Amino acid sequence: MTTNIHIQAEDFDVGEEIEALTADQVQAGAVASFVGLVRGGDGLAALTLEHYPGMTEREIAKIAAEAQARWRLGGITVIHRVGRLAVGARIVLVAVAAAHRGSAFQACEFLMDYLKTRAPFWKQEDRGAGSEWVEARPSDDDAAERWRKR
Amino acid sequence: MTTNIHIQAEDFDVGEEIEALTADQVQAGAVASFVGLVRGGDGLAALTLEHYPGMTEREIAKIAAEAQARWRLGGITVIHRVGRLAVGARIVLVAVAAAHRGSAFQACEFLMDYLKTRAPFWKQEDRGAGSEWVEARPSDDDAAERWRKR
Amino acid sequence: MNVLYFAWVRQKIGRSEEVVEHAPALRTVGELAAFLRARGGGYGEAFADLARLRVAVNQVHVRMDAVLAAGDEVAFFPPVTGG
Amino acid sequence: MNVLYFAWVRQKIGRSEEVVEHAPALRTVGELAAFLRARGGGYGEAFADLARLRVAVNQVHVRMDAVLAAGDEVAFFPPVTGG
Repeated sequence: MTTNIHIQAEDFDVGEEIEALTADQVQAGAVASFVGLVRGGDGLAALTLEHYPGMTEREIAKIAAEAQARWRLGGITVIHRVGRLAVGARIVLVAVAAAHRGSAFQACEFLMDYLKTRAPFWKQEDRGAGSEWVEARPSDDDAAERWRKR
Repeated sequence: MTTNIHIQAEDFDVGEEIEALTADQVQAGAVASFVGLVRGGDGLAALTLEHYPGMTEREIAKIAAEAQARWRLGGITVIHRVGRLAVGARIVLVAVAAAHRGSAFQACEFLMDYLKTRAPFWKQEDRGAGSEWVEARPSDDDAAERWRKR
Repeated sequence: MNVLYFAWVRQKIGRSEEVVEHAPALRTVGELAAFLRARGGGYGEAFADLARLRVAVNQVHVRMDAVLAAGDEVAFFPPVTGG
Repeated sequence: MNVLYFAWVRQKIGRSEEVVEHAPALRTVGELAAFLRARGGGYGEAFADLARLRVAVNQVHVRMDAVLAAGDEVAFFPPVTGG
């Protein structure tokens, strides 16, 4: 089981990352993945992503270890970009390889829910006229919370 | 909302397909996807996929329309390969674009569950010594069944 | 009617497609299956246990009690295993 | 102790990092927050409502009642919004 965690300004290649995750693993029959993009609308021009270097990697590693403890996974890749990202740009990739699709889907959603509520990233919206910090959404806390009840 | 359905012998490029799904859609903040691979083990050399041309495309189009009716989606891509596929080869891609991750994940899982139980494909396992048809798994029926109760 | 066979149904019968004239005695899919089973040999094997078979008429999943009409495309196959 | 600020906490305070000497009066994170708020100005604004803040000690999420030690790395920031 490999865990790849990258915090970077650069873009990433989704196909390559997914392929690398199963390259040496004939036991992996399933890869579930999620790509988050900068969603346009309301005059949004770009997002600027700030993070807490060091803690970000630690938190994501903890979340990945928890996913691995809950499901039998073949590999996890988490890539999160920081810096200024224009509308339509990729922000995040979470990809999970597993023997079967149920585990892959659940672990991928779990990782995203915890990433949203525990990894120290902050988004600032640039609407041309000025920039504003994004408020945390209670629905993200609810999404993470449901994993506790299982 | 675009729906792309392809049944083909050729391999596909996961990154390109995911990118194409959101190319002109600034409203899509989320793409959930699933890649199914030929899982090795027990001496398996390859799978041969047979399908019912015509009905396959119709069934997948129906499943996609049902997903679109349940969630507001930006786009759906389903690619399913047929013919002989070696261990490690990609079999299927389901990718769903949506404004938010909850809809994208749910629709992607819904599509996979229904694809497994309704689309007319049959897998034959080649273990060198001979080939055998894969038996349908009750767990796949259960996975599809849970969407009815919602 | 055009009758299609897939996967092990096709292999047991030894062909993938054939024409069967629609007749009053073949009112439903189940009656067509019984008619084909009565041919014995590979047909007998393929249709031995109808619970193991699935069927589509004009490319739509139906049950064994679905009513047939002249010109229908009828397909017999095992439970699907794609994805 | 090294004290870090992120996002709008950093902007209101006007710096991203500073050293604050550990002292008996700064036993918990909450006490450190109150001490910083008392400086007024940007600090007063940033720490006006502790319910809007989150905190980490040595890069681990903690609550305001977490106990501090000399050499700790303490970070104040808004609820996270990544992903």
